[in-house]
This record gives sequence, C-alpha cells and structure tokens, in this order.
Amino acid sequence: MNIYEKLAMQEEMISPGISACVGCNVELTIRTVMRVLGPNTILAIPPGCMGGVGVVGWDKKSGSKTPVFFPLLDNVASMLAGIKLYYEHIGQKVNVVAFAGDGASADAGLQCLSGAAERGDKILYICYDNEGYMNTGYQRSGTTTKGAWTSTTPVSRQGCGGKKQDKKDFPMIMAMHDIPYMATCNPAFIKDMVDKVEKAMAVEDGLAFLYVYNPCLTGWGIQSDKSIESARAAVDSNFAPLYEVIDGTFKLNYQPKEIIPVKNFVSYCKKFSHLNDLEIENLQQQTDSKWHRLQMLCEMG
Amino acid sequence: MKYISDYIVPIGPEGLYIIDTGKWRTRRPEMDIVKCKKCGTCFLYCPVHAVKRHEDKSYTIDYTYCKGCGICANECRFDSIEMIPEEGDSDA
Amino acid sequence: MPEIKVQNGNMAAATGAALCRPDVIAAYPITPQTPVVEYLTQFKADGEIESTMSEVESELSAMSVVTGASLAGSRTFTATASQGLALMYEPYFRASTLRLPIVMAVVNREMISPQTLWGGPQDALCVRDAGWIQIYVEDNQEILDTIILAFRLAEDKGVLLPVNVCYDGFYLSHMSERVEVPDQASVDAFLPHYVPEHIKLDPIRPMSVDPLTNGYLLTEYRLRHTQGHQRALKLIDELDAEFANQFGRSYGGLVEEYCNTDSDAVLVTMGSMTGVAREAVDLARARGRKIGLLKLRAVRPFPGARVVKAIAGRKAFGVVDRSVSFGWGTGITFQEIRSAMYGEGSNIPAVPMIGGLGGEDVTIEHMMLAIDCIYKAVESGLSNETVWLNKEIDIM
Amino acid sequence: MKEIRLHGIGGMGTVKAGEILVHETVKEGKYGNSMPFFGFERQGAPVTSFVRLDDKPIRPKNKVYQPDCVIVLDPSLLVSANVFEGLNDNSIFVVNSRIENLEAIKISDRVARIAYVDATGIAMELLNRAIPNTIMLGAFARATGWAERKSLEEVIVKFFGEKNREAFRRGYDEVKVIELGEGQL
Repeated sequence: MNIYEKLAMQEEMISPGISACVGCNVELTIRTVMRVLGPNTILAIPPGCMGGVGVVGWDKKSGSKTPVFFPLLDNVASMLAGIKLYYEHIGQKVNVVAFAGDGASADAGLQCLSGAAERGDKILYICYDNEGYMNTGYQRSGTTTKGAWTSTTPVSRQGCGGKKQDKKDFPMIMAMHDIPYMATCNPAFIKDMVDKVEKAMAVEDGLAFLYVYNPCLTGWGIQSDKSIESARAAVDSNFAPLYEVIDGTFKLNYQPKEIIPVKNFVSYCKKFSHLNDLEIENLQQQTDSKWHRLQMLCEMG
Repeated sequence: MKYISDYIVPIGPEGLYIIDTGKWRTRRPEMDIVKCKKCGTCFLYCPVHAVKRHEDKSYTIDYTYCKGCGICANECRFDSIEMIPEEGDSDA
Repeated sequence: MPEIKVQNGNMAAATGAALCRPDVIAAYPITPQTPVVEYLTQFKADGEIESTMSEVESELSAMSVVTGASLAGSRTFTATASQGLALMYEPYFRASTLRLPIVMAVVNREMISPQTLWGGPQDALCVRDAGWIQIYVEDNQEILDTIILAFRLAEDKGVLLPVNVCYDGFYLSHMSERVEVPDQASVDAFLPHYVPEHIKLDPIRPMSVDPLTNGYLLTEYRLRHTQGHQRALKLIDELDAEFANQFGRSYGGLVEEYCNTDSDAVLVTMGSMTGVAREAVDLARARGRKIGLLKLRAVRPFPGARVVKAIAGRKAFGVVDRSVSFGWGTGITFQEIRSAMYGEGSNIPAVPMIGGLGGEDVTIEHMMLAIDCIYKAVESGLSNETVWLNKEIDIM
Repeated sequence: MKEIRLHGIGGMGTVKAGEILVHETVKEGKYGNSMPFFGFERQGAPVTSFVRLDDKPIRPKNKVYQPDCVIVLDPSLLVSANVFEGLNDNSIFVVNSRIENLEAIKISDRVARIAYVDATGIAMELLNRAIPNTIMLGAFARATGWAERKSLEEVIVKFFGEKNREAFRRGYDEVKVIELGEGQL
C-alpha cells in the first residue's frame, strides 16, 4: 500500500476545525501522526500551540477522537509514564503518546523526559520543534537558532541582536539516552514521517522519541504557502537532517541530491532577515560541522 | 447562579470541538482537473486534510475547513492549483 | 489475624500502603521520608506487593506519574516531605482539581531556609488550600491505620479527593514502637476495589481531560470540589467509627478530645507533640487545673463545627503550632481555629503559641508553660501575643 | 516507665540496640519506643538513642531527658560526651569500659549502680569487629533486669544471627556490677 492509500484509509483523529495558524505545518504533523496512531491512543498535549488551538478541546468538548489531556508544561513524560505503567499493569496495549513543543520537551520538560527515557518508560514522545514559545507569542527557547529574532531576543533599531546562544541539539541529546528508537522528521517528508511513527509504535522495550522540525510561519515570518517549502529547505541544506538511531546505531534517512546553502533556508524566515553575511556564514559552518559529525556517526554503523 | 454540569471534573466527553475555519479563508485553491496528474502531493501536505482522495485515485478539495493557506498551490508540480481571492464574506 | 510488630513511622506508612494494594507507586527519596521508598521497593523485590513501581527522577515526576496512573484508573500511592512537596506543587494542585483519589504520606519536615532536615508541618500546611484532604497523626499505629482509611475516604464517590496522611519527620518517621498490623483479608473487606467513573483516560471511552474551560464552568467545578470536602467532613467521622468497629481502634475522626468534658480551658495540638501534651494535661489536672486537650487531626476539610463544640463555653484556649503563618505572626492552625470560633459568636481569649520549629523538641516543660499561658488568659480574660515556647523555656 | 539513653558512635549499632530493646519488650506483650537523636548518620560520629519501656502504651514521642539508665557503647564517650546529663536519682550506668577508664572519670552521684564490661575486647575476639552493641545489651539485661534474658537473646539472634548469641551471653556473664552504696570504685 502506498502512502496515499494508507493515509486515505486511516480515520482523521483530530477535530476537522482547529485554530492553528493558516498553513501551520504542526497541524499537518499532528493530523498525519494521529491518523497513523489511530483510535487506540492516549494523547498528551501540553501547553503550547497544539493545546492553544483546541486539540484538547473546549469546556465539555474534545479536540480529538482519542482520549486526550493537558499535562503540565514540565511533566509530560512522567504523566504518560504513569498512564502506561497502569495499562502495562493490567496487561492492556495502548499507544501512550506525547505531542509536545520544544518548550515542554527540551526546556521545562527535559528533566521528566530524560527520566522517562532513562527508566525505559514505554511511551512514544513526539516533539515538534518550532524553535520557541510560539503559543505565548514567539519567545526564545533552548532550541531557537542562534541569531534568530524572537520577542525576547529582539533586534535593535540598528539591526543588531537576535539570540546570542546556539541551538540545543535536542535529537542528539535524546539519542545519547540510548533509547531504543530516536528519529528526526520533517513535515515536507510525509512518507518518512509515517514510516517513523510506525517504527516508533512498534518499540516495546523503552521510550521512542520522534523529533519533528517545524518552521513556524507566524513566529518566524514565513509566507503561509511556503510552509512546506521552507521546511524542505531546512533538510536540503542539512540544517535539520533526517536520521534515525535504532538501538544506538545511526542511520541517515535522506541525502539531499544537491545540498543547498543554509542561506537559502534562512532567506525564507523573517526572523533571520537582520543577519549579516558573517553571521550567516557562521550558521553555515556550524551546519557543516554538525553534518560532518552526523555522517561520522552514521559511518560507525 | 444555576449550576448545570453533569461532571465533577473538567472533562470533555461531549463530542468534538470544531471551529469553523472555512470562514478564515481569503483565497481559495481551485484545482484544474485537466492539469492535475493525480500525484497526491496536495493531499499529503494540506495541513487541515481538506484534500480528499477518491476511489478512482482522483483528488478534490473540500472547502468546509480549508483555511486557504496556499500550500497545495505552491507544492503542486503541475501548476494545477490556483489561489483565487474569495469575494466578500467567505461562506463556502 | 493481625500481627504485633515493632515499626518506625516510615515502615508503618509503607506497610499501610502495601496493605491497600496500590496498582502504581512512584516516589522519590528525601529525608526523612527516604525509608518509605526503600521499604516499598524492598516489598516489591520480595514479591510481597504486586504494585508497579516507578523509581522517578524527582518529586515532580513522582506526583506526575501517580497522577497519570490515577487518570488511567489505578489506585496509587506516593510519599514525600518538605522541598519535595514544594517541587510537587504544580501536579499536586492538579491532582485535587482533577479529583484523583491519590494517597500521599507527607513526612513533615521544615521548609528551608535555613538548611534543615528536621520536623515540622510547615511543608504540608502551606499547601492546605490546594484542594487535598490533610490528616495529621500522632503515632505509628495511627499512621498505618490512617493510610488505610485514607484510601477509603479518597475513593468514596461523594468525596473523590486526594488525601495526605501527615506525620512528623524523625519524631515518628524514625521512632520505633509497637504497631498492630491488620491482616490482608480484613483490609480487603474494609477497602473495596477502586473503579473510577468520574474520569478516566481510556480509548474505550474517549474523553478529553482538562479542555480549556471558561470561568463559569470552572466556578462550578470549584463548587463541586468544596462539596467533596463537605462530604469528607461527615465521612471522616463515620469511617473512624466503622474502622473502630472492624479493627478496634478509634482516633476520634476529625478531632480527638482528651479530658475535655469538664474543662474550663482548652489546649490544642496536632501531630506527635500531642502525646507529651496528654502527659502535661494529666499533670496540670493533678495540680488542680481543669484543662482539656483538643487534638486536631483534619486540617482540610477543616472541622469547624467540632472545634467549636470542643472549645465553646470555655474561658480560654491556646494552640501550640509547629509552624509559622508569616504576616500573622502566629502558628498556622491557630488562625484556622480562631476563625472557626468567630462563627461561634463568642470572644474567648485565645493564646497563639509556637514551638518545636525545625525539629526542636516539644517537651513536658513546654506544654506546662503552654498551659500556664492559657491560664493567664483565663485570669486576665484577654488574648495573648504569640508565645514562642522554645525561646521562653531558654530564658527561664 | 523506664527511660534509657544510649551513647554510641556511628557504626556501632547504637540505634539498633535501642530498637532491639523495644522489640524484646513488645514481644513480651509490653510497650516501648526508641528513637535516634536525629542528625546525619555517619560512620564515626557520636550517636544518641532514646528508649522508653513500660507495661502500658507510651505517649511521649520525644527525647528522653531524665534517663533511669544510660548505656555507653564506647569508652571514649566518657570523656567526650556528657553521659550523665539529666540523670535520674538511683540510676544505672552501663558502660563499655575497662576499670581503668572508669577510675579516670568522675561518676555522677546520681548513679546508684555501675555495670562495666570490656565489650570492645569481647567483640574483637568474637566478631573481629568493634561492634559492641549485642554485648552491651547482655550487660544491660544483667545490670537492670528490665529485659528478660532469654527473650532478649532470641531477638538478638533473630536480628544479628547466631554469632551474636555468644556475644550477648558473654556480655551478660562478664559484666561487673558494682552497687555504689556498697563501696567505692
């Protein structure tokens, strides 16, 4: 069955009308992964964009056909671990899944996630990285790229500023927890994403982690119709490569036919518009060195 | 104040909460079925899953919740989708 | 058949929890609660309990794991103290507002600063308005019994609230004494299987938990929450009687009165210091003072009516608190008791006293001084400023 | 009610010795409680433990201030700790010591009976470790009569194994008891 048939067959799990920004590729991501996960799923949506747009619902109504709840920003993995422990205790199989932003995963929620990963709690944790606290109005996070404008890393009238620190390499941090499955995804690579969700669902001996790189249209200043194109550029420039780590073995899932300059990716985003050539060159160098490191890890097998 | 909830806890078991996002649309994607090669790209990338796939492998756009983002038009390799400005109040 | 054992307070808590057959236990060690975690993991290793254990990386996760497990429909237990409770605050508040019948032992320990390890219920009293039921106990038998009772209370369909069983760090947690351990069958008979109906994350019956909720509806949930506490107010007394009937031990329910039927003034205490207070009351009575003792057990729900009944008509009352209500300058429960007495419409002289902070011992001398202070108020007919007992004794 | 204070050093089983006394009294259908003085438990640091024994339930859950008996598990504490503090009149003083150490210090006049035994020496001989607690419990049982000998021995064996039966017995048999009314040390 090809990806089109497969997705067409699967039931939509999320409310057809949620108030994600026009063109939001996180909306695309959650709809896609939830089709694959299906009804036998308990979904955690911590504070963040997907909670804000109504996936958990309003008053007495739900935003999902599956059980769904709001964990706290900083306890997503632990609450899920508790749910999963009980279902294991009574011998019932159910997908226990987080769909959490970078704030709830890489910043405030990192301790809980790290603990669950180390203990081998059998949950599927999906982090959508839109590089900041976008639901509260585009503040910086630990995964914001260096140089990027956010509402808390402003740019001066003279055109200087942006985030001063490097982006936290979150997928690598999770891979180094030696969890059974870690993979990076991108909304421009739907088939790859679906494959990885299926692999993650099949993991039975610990925590499975999916990292999705989701350029945020509103927060980064990207035209809505370029939502997927900009996400693809992040992969094609090796800025956000697609790879997976299965039981400690690194594997590259996509090799760009022609590697595009990071400058091309950056040019989609208004948040980088103040960067000078040197700053962009620095991003390029960093991208190259991380790509080199990833290649080495993949060559190690 | 008259209290009416059947529940003692904040739960939402009463069906789906649905926002009428079709009303947001300022441009609508229109598909040229002659140009369309049924590749399914629009189907994969539509963030609201408004593109429907049919038994004959053809695709159509359901405007009920389409927000008019333009991704489908931008991604289409065969130039078969065009964004057309909505006229007046969009009530499609 | 029940078994007579020698247990410290932490072992009594772990034993009580084990007898309740929790499905999921998650806890993080912190002095003086640490042995509770060790005992439970040992029970599990020895196959004495079937619970699933999670050795979490923090108290935040301890409360989060049991919250998740409870949302999935399980009976859960955890324990903490002091800074651990503070770290839990976020999911702690949520556990009660989601009406999850979690039972958590709090091994009361002072809050820092300064750095301290020792006892005092400041930790739990500070979160008394976070929606949980809080019961404070006096000895190790009461710890074990109250944990069993707490599950029954928490899971009552009219209550559905999490319960803290609070006991003094070190004074009880590390003190060994005789404890009668009930047999499993009689605990099973007292505590039926937990079946959640009000909330459950289950694909068979999908629901969303905690959708965004407007203030009107939130107000309604808060009202329902207070109704749960109202129900608990009745049930704590009723369950005490039922427990006494089955196990032969009673603790008075919400409060316990000692030598209070003919008293002309009342001393109020809470927790492990009550034992010494009993000795002091006997001694004072032998010296001709008709002092009565009121032991506060439930702080939430607050047993206003029973407190009033125990104090009304007397010439004065005094409260020895092992905590500080900053800004009031008194102990915490003093304010609660005085507030309850206002409803009585009488203006009985009241003496706030603070003793035993940071694990300082509250001795018979302190309690005799407390009684003296109350009798000064009886004579003058006036309320007092806060008496800091440990400081006064030092000066003397 | 009998109140007892134990002075020891971290690693000697001071707290455990207190608990053993409670186990014995509870086994006999009576009551007792014991608690350590709460500090950081560290090998080599001074440790104090408090014990109460009674025929009826014991209400105080706090430290002992006026002990009827003091047990000192290490001779060095005779100098470094105030082992006589708060002692009741006619108290019993049970100490791990040779006579020389005792002669060097001033015994409180509230002590009516002294019981001393070289528990460290016996421990080294029997257990090859300087853990004198079970030996001192033997000495305590003999000196006070507050614990039933056979019963205490069984509790000790249950907790510490067969090896300590001999230790307990040696403590019981070898302790020297002096009534201070009868003569000078």
